[in-house]
Amino acid sequence: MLEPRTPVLTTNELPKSPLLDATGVAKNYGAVAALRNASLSVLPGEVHALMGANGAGKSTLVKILTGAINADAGRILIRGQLLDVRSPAAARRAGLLPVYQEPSLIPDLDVLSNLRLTGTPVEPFRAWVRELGIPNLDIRDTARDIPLAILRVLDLARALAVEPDVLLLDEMTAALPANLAEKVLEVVRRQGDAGRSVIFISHRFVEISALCDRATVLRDGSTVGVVDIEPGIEEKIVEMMLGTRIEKTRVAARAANDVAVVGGSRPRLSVRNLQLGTKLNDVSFDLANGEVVGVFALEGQGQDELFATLAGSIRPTGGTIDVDGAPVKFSHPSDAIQAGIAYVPGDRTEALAMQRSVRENIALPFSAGLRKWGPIRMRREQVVVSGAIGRLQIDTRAQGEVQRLSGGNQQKVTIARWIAANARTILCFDPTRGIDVGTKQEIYKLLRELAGQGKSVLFYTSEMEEVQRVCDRVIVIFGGRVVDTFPVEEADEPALMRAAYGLPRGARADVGILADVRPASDAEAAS
Amino acid sequence: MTDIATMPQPVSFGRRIKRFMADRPLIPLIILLVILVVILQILRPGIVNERWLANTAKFAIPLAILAGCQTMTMLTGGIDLSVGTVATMSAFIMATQIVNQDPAVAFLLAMLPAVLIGLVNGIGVGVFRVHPLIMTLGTSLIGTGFLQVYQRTVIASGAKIPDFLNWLGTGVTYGFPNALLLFVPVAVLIVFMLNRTGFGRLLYAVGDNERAARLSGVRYWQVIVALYVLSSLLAGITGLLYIGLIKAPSLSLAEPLVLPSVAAAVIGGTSIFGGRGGYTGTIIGALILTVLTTLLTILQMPEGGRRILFGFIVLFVTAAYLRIVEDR
Amino acid sequence: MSRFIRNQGWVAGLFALLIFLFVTTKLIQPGYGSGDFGSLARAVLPYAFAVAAQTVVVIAGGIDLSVAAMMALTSVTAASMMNGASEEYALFVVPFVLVLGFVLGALNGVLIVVTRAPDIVVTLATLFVLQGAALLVLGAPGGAAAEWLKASVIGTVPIPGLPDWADAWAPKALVLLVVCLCIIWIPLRRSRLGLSIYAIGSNELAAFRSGVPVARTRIIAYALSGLFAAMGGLSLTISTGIGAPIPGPYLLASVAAVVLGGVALGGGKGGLLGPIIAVFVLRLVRTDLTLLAIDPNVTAIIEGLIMVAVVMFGAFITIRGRPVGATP
Amino acid sequence: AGKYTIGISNTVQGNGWREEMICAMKAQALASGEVAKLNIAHRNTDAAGQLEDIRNLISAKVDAIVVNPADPAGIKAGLEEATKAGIVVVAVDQAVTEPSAYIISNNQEQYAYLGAKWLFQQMGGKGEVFYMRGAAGASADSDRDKGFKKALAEFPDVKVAQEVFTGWQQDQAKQQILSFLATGTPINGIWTSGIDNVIVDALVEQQAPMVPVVGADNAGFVGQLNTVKGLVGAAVTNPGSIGGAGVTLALQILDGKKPAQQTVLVNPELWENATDAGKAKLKSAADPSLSPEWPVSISIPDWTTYTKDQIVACKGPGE
Ligand SMILES: Nc1ncnc2c1ncn2[C@@H]1O[C@H](COP(=O)(O)OP(=O)(O)OP(=O)(O)O)[C@@H](O)[C@H]1O
Ligand SMILES: Nc1ncnc2c1ncn2[C@@H]1O[C@H](COP(=O)(O)OP(=O)(O)OP(=O)(O)O)[C@@H](O)[C@H]1O
Ligand SMILES: [Mg+2]
Ligand SMILES: [Mg+2]
Repeated sequence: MLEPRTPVLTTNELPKSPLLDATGVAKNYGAVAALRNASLSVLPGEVHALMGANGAGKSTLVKILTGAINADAGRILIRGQLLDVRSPAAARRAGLLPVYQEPSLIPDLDVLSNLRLTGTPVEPFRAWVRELGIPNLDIRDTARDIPLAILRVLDLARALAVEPDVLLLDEMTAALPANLAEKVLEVVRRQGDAGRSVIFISHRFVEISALCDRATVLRDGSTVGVVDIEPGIEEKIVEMMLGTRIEKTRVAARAANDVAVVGGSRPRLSVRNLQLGTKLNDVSFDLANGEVVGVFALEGQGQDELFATLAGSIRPTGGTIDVDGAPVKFSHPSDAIQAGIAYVPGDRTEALAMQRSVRENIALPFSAGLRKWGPIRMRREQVVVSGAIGRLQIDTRAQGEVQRLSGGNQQKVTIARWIAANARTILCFDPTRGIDVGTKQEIYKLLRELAGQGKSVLFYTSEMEEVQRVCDRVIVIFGGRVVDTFPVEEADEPALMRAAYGLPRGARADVGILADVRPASDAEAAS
Repeated sequence: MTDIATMPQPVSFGRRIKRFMADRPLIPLIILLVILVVILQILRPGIVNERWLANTAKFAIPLAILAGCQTMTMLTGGIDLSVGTVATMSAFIMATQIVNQDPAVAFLLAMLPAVLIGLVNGIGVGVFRVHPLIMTLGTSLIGTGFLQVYQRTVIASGAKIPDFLNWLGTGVTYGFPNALLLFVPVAVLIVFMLNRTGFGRLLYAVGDNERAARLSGVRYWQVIVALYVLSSLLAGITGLLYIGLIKAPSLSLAEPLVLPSVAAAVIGGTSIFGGRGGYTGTIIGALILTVLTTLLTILQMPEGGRRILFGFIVLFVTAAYLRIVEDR
Repeated sequence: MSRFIRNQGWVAGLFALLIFLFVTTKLIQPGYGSGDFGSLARAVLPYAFAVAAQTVVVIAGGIDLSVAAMMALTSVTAASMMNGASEEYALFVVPFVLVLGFVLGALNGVLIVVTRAPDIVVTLATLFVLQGAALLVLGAPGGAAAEWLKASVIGTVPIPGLPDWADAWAPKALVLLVVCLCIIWIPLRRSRLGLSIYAIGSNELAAFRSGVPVARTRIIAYALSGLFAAMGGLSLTISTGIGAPIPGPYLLASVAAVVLGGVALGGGKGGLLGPIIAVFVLRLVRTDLTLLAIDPNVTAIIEGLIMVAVVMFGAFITIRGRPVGATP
Repeated sequence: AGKYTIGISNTVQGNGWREEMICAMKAQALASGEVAKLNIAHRNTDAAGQLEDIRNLISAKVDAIVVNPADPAGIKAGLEEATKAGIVVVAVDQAVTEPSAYIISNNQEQYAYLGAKWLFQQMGGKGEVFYMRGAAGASADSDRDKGFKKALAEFPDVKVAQEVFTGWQQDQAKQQILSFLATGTPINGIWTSGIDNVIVDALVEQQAPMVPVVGADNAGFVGQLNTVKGLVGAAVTNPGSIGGAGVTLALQILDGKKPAQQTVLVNPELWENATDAGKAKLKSAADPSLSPEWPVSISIPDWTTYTKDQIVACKGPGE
């Protein structure tokens, strides 16, 4: 595939004047300062990373640059011209096109209408969609019926189709499985080669190293530095982002016999021949007490349905689920919760009451059952909730309403809920989606700790290296069935990828750009 | 990670006041109410006296309880348009059954349709997922029909207002309307329920994001059925109070309260889309509407002008309140 | 095909229900003929316009409580302007009243955008304002309508190439309705503006981010609602020959028909055809009840039951027919 | 037993007066023995809705339609179509402009004039009156307003202290009178458009000075005129049984006995408790067994033939 990219532009050279130049941007929400003093300068043809911890203000800056919100202060120049972006429409006219952190297609319109609404030409859009690895999109499909990952790609294709001067991608790859993320990176990179600029936000260092020329780092709403991307720069970026060096935590998977000791012989969860229409065929696996089992799959292989079924959200059409050796039938998520199985969905808008407080969101399961409808023991709740908040280091400056938290902090609330409820089994669907490096480490540690306490975790991830970081075992799903199981020592990326594409062991899979740069910059592992 | 620090920044006095009010949305609402009362006093000096206060409270109370039904249902993204019919039914049945039944039996008979309608509403909305507006509109049509059929069977026996309800509805003790004896516990209960009980939490959660509530183990239909039954029960009790106040059982007794009850809840800051609001604001909203009605009654102007003015004041009050409370 | 079922299944089902009702009607009253169908079309006219007015704003994510009052105001305005005036003067009155409705509707939208108050409060306030204005225009029912206007809904339209018996089934009122709605709706539906209306109803934030001018679109949606309401008001004047300042029962009827017609309260979904068919269904049900000489008190019960049952059935089949893994 | 089908159209539901009217129609249809079936369209609607009902009744091929018009002019087209279809049309309670229709009506203007005149005389021809009207924009209300204004013109020293619209709603009326009493404005008399017993209740509850009150002959108010201490007042008859009279008229026409003129006006009576003769009349009229909202004049001599039991049972032929 693509050659590893060698940066063509560096700060010192500055061959051209910046295409986009923002300085002194500030934005307050009541008492919360989302941005204090941010600046960002992007050269023509450059892929520029915007980095920062959760809540640093990246999304806010993108929204300001694209007219979705108005800044309190700051100056934005485009091609040297002062720009007053008062609305997304104005930003479009100036050649700035965003893909926001949340999908922006209108849910009740079909794709074609969405294109017409934004005046996007259809043919280029189709071409981009194919290019991005979705061969058979029906543009008469209603956006609401399209899975999140595909929606994100459509958002991108829609932006690409109008050939923007500056493309702003806010955590574009966070919700994508490996194969789609791969394509996105390829396309973005060619965008840079074609002389257009891209502002790229991601918490994945691999992608940054593979793709970007320079990075601007935000901390607490201020720009703390601009660096050239070169091998070994990751550690410096992390330090700039977080203000401190983070503690090295290589979470080691424990040996299989350890698991047996903690867990006893009976598996916590035992799935046999699970069937769900055409989506799941004959899925079987065990999850022991004290075990973290990874699930790896490409987009749309049935992983969503598997999790939803285990969580009691959908009824399976066949097969059995045993919990602690006893067969169970879930007809509602509350049945699963009763059996100690909690589900953290990948899409946080599915898990959070956005207008309610962090506290109420975390405490929600406590009131769920009929017996818990009475008076709430407020002090006990306070203790439990703040314990969970502390454990996940949730930034609660804007705790009145969850919708005011940054994306990553919202994600943490979805996990904190089940930590507080002390669930015995957690089904995590991509829990680190959009979470910054520092917190990711915390979450890995947390999952391992839970396992250490004898709890069990089923863990779907779209990032291959997470598998090795936290799991004891990995199952790979392809076409709605479990095609392979690896102990963590054997779960290297070529092997996972091969299995994920449904290829037999030993065959060569197309693993692309990420695999190529991997050995050089395993940033998070090293830090 | 990110340090938990708020911005130490000099804030202007105006902004501080605004933020203070935004944190306590009740205060601006009360201020708006007081302004209306002052205007009333200026227009008719001397009107604001003990007797007026008691009368205002008497009429605001039934409205406030029905608005409580709206508040609770609106929190879940619903609405209960059947409260008017339910209140009328229980009032009418009470007044006609008391003639030759034991009071306790009459009371139970009066509350029976309330429970039934609440149950049907709850099942329709919670299980069959019918839109609450249509569901409650439908049951209120059905209820009205039944009431009219029923009415024909009792024309001969006449009607009577039980003395107790009369005392509760119109009586005043030491300057306080007796209706407060009913209202204060009801209000305290609703406020407590919304803020400090699991059920209250669920109303907000279900209204905000039903899927999230479901994934947290909440069974939607249970919450909704309980809610609509509760709402209907409150409406039924309001009907009894109201018949004590008006003392004339008619087939449309409480219908005129339905739209104002929705308005009171919305003016009080409850969102019709669910997930946001509370009962204390609603109570002030009901008071504002009652005072406004008085204000317009005593104004000497053509009826058309009065209605125009009413519309504009309602709009102004809501808009002003939003401006003050919103921190943008 | 499956997409057609998903998108148009509800409308098709309603249409089947309508056909079923026609058959029933013919069975109840074998003499039911084209003349009676003409009566039905005339009865449908004001309701259909009210529903069209409501549909536009509901699709845009709002609700318009002022439709009935708007109809009353435009109706009395037209009636009082035509009172004692020449026949030709009506040629000026009609466009004037339509523009009036459009402007007042836009005013609703402007107030919502400017005050940022919820649609339901703003239109509740304008309900009172418009009612008041109607009373100022005409204190009691009165006024007149030009003869040619009255004639425009009576009789049938000779359609070239069709035999007389077929023409008889094309009452002028129906043709007028279809023409008025199509002239506005079809181009709208195809335009970017139409898409924008759906977009702001579906997800306002996403629409804004897609570059939709949200405020302007909302104002236009309300203006169109005002325009349709004005048509409704005119149709009232035309059919009764007078203007009445008290709003008729069109508000709740419009909301009910919107929901029955498959338009989601909440916005973004549905079309105009469903609600219009729903209006025909509701009117035909009333005809059947009259033809059957059902006890009038029981008719209220039956109407309520039908409304609830149809929506419940719809909700039930959507629950059943939901694809695996979709939103609960 | 009977041979005719009679259609009925009414546009206000849930109000005691109108309910009595419907019951009177049913009772009379039953008592006459000539009616096979009643076909009743009875709901809350406007003139356009009434047109719809009338046309449905035409479709149902009734022999006669008795209608309480939502508006005198607004349903002209429908009535004309009915006559053309050979259906006998009788309007009750209010007049209609359609010339082919027969009208048997309470005289609304006279109703208001009679009561107001008596009230102003009681007030000694001077002072302030609280004027509580019906529903703004209703045609019966504006007719009554004409009568009231006519009386007012005869008493130049009587002033209207305050004019309000009760909307013919008990609760609104009560809130209005209480608000008004709270202002402390002195008044010398109250005229109400038939929402009367709540007004007396309010005066009693608030221990306000009793002033003369004029209302309608509703059972509740008539009872109050007999029993409430210090209350001077008058009830003006406005019989809901006019509905029964309408059925009688329709049957007469169907039987070929056309009345001399198209319009029959039933003139109201006034029962006051200021004189002994008046008191006696009120005593005999009072009927505590009726719902307080029902007018006590449940029959009209020469026009209705049913018994009290029949109207109270409220059953038509075939029920
Ligand atoms: N509408 C709002 N009201 C109040 N505070 C807000 C609002 N939107 C954002 N914030 C706050 O602004 C800060 C910056 O948020 P932003 O979404 O820009 O972070 P981010 O850098 O994109 O984080 P992430 O990586 O988690 O997406 C956060 O502390 C957030 O809580
Ligand atoms: N209202 C509450 N506020 C705070 N924490 C709570 C609340 N209810 C439950 N928890 C926490 O949730 C976890 C599970 O508690 P819960 O009472 O549901 O357990 P349980 O197994 O059902 O116990 P029991 O059988 O005694 O009811 C505990 O860690 C508890 O601290
Ligand atoms: Mg972000
Ligand atoms: Mg427990």
